[in-house]
Amino acid sequence: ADVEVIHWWTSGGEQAAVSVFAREFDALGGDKWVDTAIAGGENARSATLQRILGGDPPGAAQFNPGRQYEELIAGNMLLDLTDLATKENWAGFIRPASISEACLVDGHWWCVPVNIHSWNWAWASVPAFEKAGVELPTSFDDFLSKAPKLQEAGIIPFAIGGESWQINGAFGVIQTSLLGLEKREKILKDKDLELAKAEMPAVFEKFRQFKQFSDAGSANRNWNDTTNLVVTDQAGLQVMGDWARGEFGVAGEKAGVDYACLALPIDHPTVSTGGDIFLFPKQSDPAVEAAQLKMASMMVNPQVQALFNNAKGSMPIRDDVDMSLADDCMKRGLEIIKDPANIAVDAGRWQSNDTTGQFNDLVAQFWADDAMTVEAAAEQYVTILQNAD
Amino acid sequence: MTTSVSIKDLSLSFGNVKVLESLDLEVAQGEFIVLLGPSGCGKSTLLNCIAGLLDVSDGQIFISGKNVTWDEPKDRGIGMVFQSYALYPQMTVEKNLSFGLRVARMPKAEVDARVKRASEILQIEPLLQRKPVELSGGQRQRVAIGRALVRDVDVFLFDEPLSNLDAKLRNDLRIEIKRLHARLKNTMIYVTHDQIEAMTLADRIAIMKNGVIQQLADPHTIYNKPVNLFVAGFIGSPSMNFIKGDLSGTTLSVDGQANIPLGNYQFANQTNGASVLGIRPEHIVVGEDARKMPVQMESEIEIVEPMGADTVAWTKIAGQSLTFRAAAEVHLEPGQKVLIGFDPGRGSVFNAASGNRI
Amino acid sequence: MTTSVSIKDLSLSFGNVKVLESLDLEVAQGEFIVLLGPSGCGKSTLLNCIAGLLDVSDGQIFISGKNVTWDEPKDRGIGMVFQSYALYPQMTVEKNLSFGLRVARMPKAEVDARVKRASEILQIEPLLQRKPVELSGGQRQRVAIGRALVRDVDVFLFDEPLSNLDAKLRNDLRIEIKRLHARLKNTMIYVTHDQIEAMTLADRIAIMKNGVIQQLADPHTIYNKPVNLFVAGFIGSPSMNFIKGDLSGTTLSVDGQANIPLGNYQFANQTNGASVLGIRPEHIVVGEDARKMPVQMESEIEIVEPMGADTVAWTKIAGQSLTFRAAAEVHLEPGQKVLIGFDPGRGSVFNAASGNRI
Amino acid sequence: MQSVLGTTPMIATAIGVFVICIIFSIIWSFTNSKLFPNFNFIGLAQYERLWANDRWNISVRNLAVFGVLSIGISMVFGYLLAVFMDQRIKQEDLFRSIFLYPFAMSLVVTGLVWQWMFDPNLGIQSAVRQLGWANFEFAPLVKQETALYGLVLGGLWNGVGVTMAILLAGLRGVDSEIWKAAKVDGIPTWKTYLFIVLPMMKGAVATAFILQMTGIVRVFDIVIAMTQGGPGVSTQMPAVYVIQHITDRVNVGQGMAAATMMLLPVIILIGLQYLLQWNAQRKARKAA
Amino acid sequence: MTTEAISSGFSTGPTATTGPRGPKPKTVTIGRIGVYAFLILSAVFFLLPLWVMIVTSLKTMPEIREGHLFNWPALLTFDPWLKAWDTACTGRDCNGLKPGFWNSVKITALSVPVSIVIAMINGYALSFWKYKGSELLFGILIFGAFVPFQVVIYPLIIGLSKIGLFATLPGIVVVHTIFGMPILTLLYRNFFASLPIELFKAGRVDGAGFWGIFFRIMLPMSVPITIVAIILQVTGIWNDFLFGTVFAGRENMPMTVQLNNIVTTTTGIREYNVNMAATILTAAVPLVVYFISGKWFVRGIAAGAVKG
Ligand SMILES: Nc1ncnc2c1ncn2[C@@H]1O[C@H](COP(=O)(O)OP(=O)(O)OP(=O)(O)O)[C@@H](O)[C@H]1O
Ligand SMILES: Nc1ncnc2c1ncn2[C@@H]1O[C@H](COP(=O)(O)OP(=O)(O)OP(=O)(O)O)[C@@H](O)[C@H]1O
Ligand SMILES: [Mg+2]
Ligand SMILES: [Mg+2]
Repeated sequence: ADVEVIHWWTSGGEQAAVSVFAREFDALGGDKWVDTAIAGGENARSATLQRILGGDPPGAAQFNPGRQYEELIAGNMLLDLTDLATKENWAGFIRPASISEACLVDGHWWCVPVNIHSWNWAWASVPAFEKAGVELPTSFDDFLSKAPKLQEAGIIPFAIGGESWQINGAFGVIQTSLLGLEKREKILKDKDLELAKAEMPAVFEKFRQFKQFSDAGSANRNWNDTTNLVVTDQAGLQVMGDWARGEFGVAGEKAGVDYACLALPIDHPTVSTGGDIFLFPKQSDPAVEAAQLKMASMMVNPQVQALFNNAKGSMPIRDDVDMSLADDCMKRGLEIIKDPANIAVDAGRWQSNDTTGQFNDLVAQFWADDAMTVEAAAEQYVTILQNAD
Repeated sequence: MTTSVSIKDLSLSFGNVKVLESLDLEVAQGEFIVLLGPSGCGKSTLLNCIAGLLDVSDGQIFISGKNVTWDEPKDRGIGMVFQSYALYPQMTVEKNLSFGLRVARMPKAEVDARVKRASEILQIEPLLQRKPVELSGGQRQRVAIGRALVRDVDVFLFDEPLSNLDAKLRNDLRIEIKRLHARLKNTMIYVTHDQIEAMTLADRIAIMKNGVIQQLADPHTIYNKPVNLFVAGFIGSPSMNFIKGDLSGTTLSVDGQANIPLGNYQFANQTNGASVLGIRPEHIVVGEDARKMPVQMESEIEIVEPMGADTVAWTKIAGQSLTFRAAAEVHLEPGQKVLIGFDPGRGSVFNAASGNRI
Repeated sequence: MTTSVSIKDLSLSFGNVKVLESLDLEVAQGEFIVLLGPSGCGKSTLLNCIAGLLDVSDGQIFISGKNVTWDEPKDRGIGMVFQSYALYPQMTVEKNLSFGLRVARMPKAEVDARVKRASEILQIEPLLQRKPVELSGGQRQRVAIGRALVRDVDVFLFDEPLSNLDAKLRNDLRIEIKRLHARLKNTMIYVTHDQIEAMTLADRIAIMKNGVIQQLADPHTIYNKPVNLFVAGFIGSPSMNFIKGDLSGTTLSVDGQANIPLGNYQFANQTNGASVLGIRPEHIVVGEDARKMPVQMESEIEIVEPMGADTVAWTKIAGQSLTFRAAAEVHLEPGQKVLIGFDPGRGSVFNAASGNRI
Repeated sequence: MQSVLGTTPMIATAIGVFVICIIFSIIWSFTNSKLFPNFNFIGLAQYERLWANDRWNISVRNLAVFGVLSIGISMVFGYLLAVFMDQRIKQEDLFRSIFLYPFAMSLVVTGLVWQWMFDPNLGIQSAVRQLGWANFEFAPLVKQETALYGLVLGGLWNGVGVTMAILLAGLRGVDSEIWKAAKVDGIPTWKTYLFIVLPMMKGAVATAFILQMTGIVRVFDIVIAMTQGGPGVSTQMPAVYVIQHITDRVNVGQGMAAATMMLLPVIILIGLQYLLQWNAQRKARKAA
Repeated sequence: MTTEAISSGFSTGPTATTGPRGPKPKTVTIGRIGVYAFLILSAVFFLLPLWVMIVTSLKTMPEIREGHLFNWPALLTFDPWLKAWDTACTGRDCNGLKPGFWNSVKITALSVPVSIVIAMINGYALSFWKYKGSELLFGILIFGAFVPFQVVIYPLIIGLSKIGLFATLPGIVVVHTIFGMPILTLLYRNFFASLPIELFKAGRVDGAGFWGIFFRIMLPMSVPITIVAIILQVTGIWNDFLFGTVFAGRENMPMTVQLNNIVTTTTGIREYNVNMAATILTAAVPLVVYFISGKWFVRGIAAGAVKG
């Protein structure tokens, strides 16, 4: 049967990755991968939700781990993958365990995690730091102390794009490194308002320090144009997810020589469990349902995982795959992920999109608006947290 | 005399505005009725009611004896000609003429025959393949008439069919319509505010004001025996002279300055008091002829308007202005003192309060 | 006589279409000139050239002795009144009158004085604070005249100022314009295609056809001594009767059926051959009076049009149709045989080929 | 009857789509609907949250500024263009096409292109700097204070042509005798255009106005393409707020509350107009 | 002409025919220069983005990264155009814009006439066949022109899926018809209101009914305003992205979805030259429509839209 898959993988590298899935699925025989690409996660996800509502659900749909689909689960609109997962013992090999939480709800599997993307990276231009005559930073504070030197050398110390998700991503990383995993979880997961009240002003304070080292053109800048500043050694450092590596690769840069990837926090690196998952909306046709199950199984298959993640530049969801093709940066990531203590669970697991969105708005506003005080920002942060559901 | 169109107790309002109120009108078979009145008096509204283009608020309409009050326009046996011609711009003359017939699914041969006949009558055969934009105003109007003609109906309705044309053409087409009526003998109801048209075409004229028919009579009666001040003033150009005065018995005393004896005026129901004597400009004579008239007076000429065929002069008597018409040969000039005279018996006397003829 | 407006050798073309060609016109100080002609003959075009609203192709225009050919309209000392009134809809009457003056930075007191004077003359003081939509057609036209009046100019130009009004109002305003001219004594150039207006208002009428002035003369001459068939036919309503025949000496032989002696006609330059005798309907008399006329004949009446004040009848002589006018009292009806007569000396004779008066 | 039948699609759309949608929007705005609309009523909570929200308040203010500026400038600029096009210029066709073509581009494309033009490193600023003016600054989108004006400019580029076309059509519809009268009165051309002709073009102005209003109230695409609401939340718009909440933020209740607030002024405006009309009619009736 | 005017100025005739004669000599006034300067400057403003799009689409990526947005490409390349049309990836498939083009044509070709005809009927009924409540309906419709699309999407999805039109070609046509209706109905209503009512009356006397008058008299007369409507709808529908993704169904995804796939990317590489080429290619159809019929646009608007 045909299985229509909605996803937002439309760029060159992403296309290679999604092709792996499609090829492998078609190779299983009998069934066909029908591709519906809609660029932009928001567009693709809305289209999926609206199509489910309209009674014309796709066979599979890409999402990010989070709570956006929890009503679909509650409304019994998704295919229950528990039997398959039990049979194949997904719980046994999917690691870190925390990423399966996105799909394993109340003992039932409702989706398939396919990869891990971590935000906790800083990308530095080695020549830029050389030019400024300083070593690569060893911590955020260290970076902030060296930034003026970079500035003197005509280099943008801190490269960031103005889209709110970029700002918020960087903010999250800084927050994690300042608070540590434990406090972070207390605040974001357990909604410990007191702790937030106590800790968040410092985070905002720190975050604001970075702003003076960014450039005027940052507003509205795409992340890859920002990365390009690092690639071309115009900027010193960018905090961005592991997908930024692709930009360096395309430009023919070599890790360690032309650029450096710093896992954050540098003293005690963690990996955040962003990434992609696939939902399988319920279908009326049993043949399609069978195909959906086959597809789910295929996605976690070790060989497919290897091929897919190598193409995508992301980390696989299981240990036992061949990632020998991976570059140094990824290898370092794979190293870190081995220890469950290094896992920073994606905040989207704990917060609704609505709450995340409000945090995004707040952080973006704080970043752009110098008139907004640290106290005001922290206060709003607490309010959002308080009202979060 | 059979009745062709009969309107009974017709009322029509737009929202709260009453345009027609309890109007009655009987039109005989083959009669040419002209509805005449100032702008906005409801002439077009009445015509549209007859045509079925407006829904009446109350009353009934009969055409050829049939109650058509609720019938569609096409089923009423009427044809209509509009002021703006209302030709279908995208169709040729022929298509314009045959449109209604084709809509009614009439056999092609019959359609052609009718179009042929109508275009012969109106002499528009050479124009059949043209579009309205390629026609002159007069030709357009003829086509518009043709469109009514082909429908072969009992009653023709005209809504100011000539008022978009220039004077010369208007004259010509007026004659043509008259000839057409003489030839076809249909009933025609014709709206205009041109009195020449009304006078020359009508068998009877209905003078309307504010949705009420003031007088319905043949042109001669309307002109010479208007029933009230409005009709008297509305008809005639230059318009009737009105001399205000106080009537007692058969003497009209004007401002105490002059007394006009109305001895040979035939009162219908004489009432004393404030009255108005109406006298038409052409019934006032000047110079030697004036001496023969029952009423004579000296007066000074103020303005002279030579009209070619005749001359109109303006003067004053007892402080009230007076117009009279003289032959073009009579020499008149402003400032000149002349003797004028008239026969009140040819005039009309109205009660000033009610405005009605007495 | 000083010249007020003088047009020399004026030509104007729109692209390839020549609308005016080598036109000359001299207008005396204080004269009232009417430009009369069929639609599209170039009347408005000529007026716009005088006003400076159209750039001439060739020729010169002088106003009050000054060559204004290249001057802006506002510098020509003219005021203009338009058919569509062209009032500024969003301004009150007062603003409409004063706008031009204020734009010219005239002192406020002076502006007020002029507006006051103009509105007194035109009796529109009570309307000063209204907007054009709140005025009747006649009032609007008066304001439009006022706008020319306040400019205190030597020459007034009118482009069919009354043709949007109904008959009654047209009559009234015509008189007003006449009074205005009598009072102000400005030069006025007035475009119309209504001959009554032309006849009554003009000191001299210029009859135009295809951009050429056919005849420029006082109304009496135009009416009684038209220079060619066009002018003869254009002026007069009902229009002049034309009897085609063959002229030899002083006898016009009509189709061999009748001979009309033209003994008492004053030829200007007699030429034999195909000719046309023009005779006005009001110069044909009927019944006993006809016996006194040099030409008499029996004829049968075809159509009768009672006009109220008088009656127009249609008949035929020697196969050619003839209209005549009789008093309303004369009883005429279709089919009736009557004796008609006329005096050819009051008619006009034209050469059929050239159309010119002979 | 035929008429009712013929306009079934209109009836269906007006009642079946707009009325029902609006009613449901209003109902849902009182619920805590998330991904799927539900009927768990929570009173005015959504509205309280809405008006306590910085971003919403900024959005409303932005819309007001954006609307007034866009319509104002578009009318002025459009009218100027129309007036200048009316000067019997050569190549009128060419100019008209040039002014109109941006309307054929979608707002997404418009936003994208202008975002580039305004990019300090890529766009006009850097181009001018490369010409030698090293301190030239023109990058409205990167500053909170100016980003909104950048949006206005992009929107104008897209829509002014249509305003121009409508106003030009209106200009050409003015009675030529008015022009002549003004010329004879010695009124300078610009005054004629401004004080006489413009007030006579109510119909054209109204059409242009309605067309723009619909675009402005719903402004979304161009914001997303140009600034995504940034820097910060300085160019957020109500429609963006509504749409984000209905879709990605899966908070339909909040989105609908915002939508209801957006429709409120329109309802009031239309109601007011009906009231005025009714009043005028009543007056006319009294006068008659 | 001017020389003639001058020479006649010097002639010393017997009459006073000296001074200006003939047409006023045309002098280049400051005002005139100003008019052209303003128009040309405006034209530059309107053309600049198009210029940027074109030159960018002809540059190579390295050259784009250097900046110089307005410069003509140092190294002219047409590859971006080929890629955009033929090989750019829009998900798994890498066939460029090509496949969506025909979908867009299909959607536009169906939606434009349907939406226009329906709006035309509305305008016609609202002008000549008013019924109780018709004005109110029109008011609601105009009101609907201000409703953000997404607010209406949920009920529409539910409604359309109830009648089985969700995610089908007829479904997207219905959606475009609904959202085009307010403005188009307004246009047509104003247009028909400006026609002489006598035409309608004549039609009725001739026996034509609602449809007869519509099809045989009014429809052929509404060419000018229909051109305006076509231009508005072609651009609107062709450029639509939102409704296309939701209502068209997978097989009918319009070109804009693919354009979006090429141009937008969250975490991928951006190729600006390809983006620009794709953008121009996508805008080509409405642009062509403009350039062909733009001349009639102003006239069409004059025929209807400017009446109050
Ligand atoms: N559709 C309408 N709605 C409201 N009032 C109307 C309507 N049509 C006509 N009227 C009013 O009805 C009255 C009569 O109008 P009608 O058109 O019958 O006048 P008329 O005598 O034909 O005038 P005219 O000589 O100007 O054609 C006028 O006062 C007019 O304002
Ligand atoms: N702007 C123009 N372009 C081309 N031809 C024109 C223009 N204006 C007038 N004409 C032509 O010039 C001729 C004279 O027009 P003009 O308006 O002067 O006539 P008119 O005598 O005033 O007629 P009317 O009595 O109808 O007003 C007409 O044939 C007309 O078609
Ligand atoms: Mg009427
Ligand atoms: Mg004229």
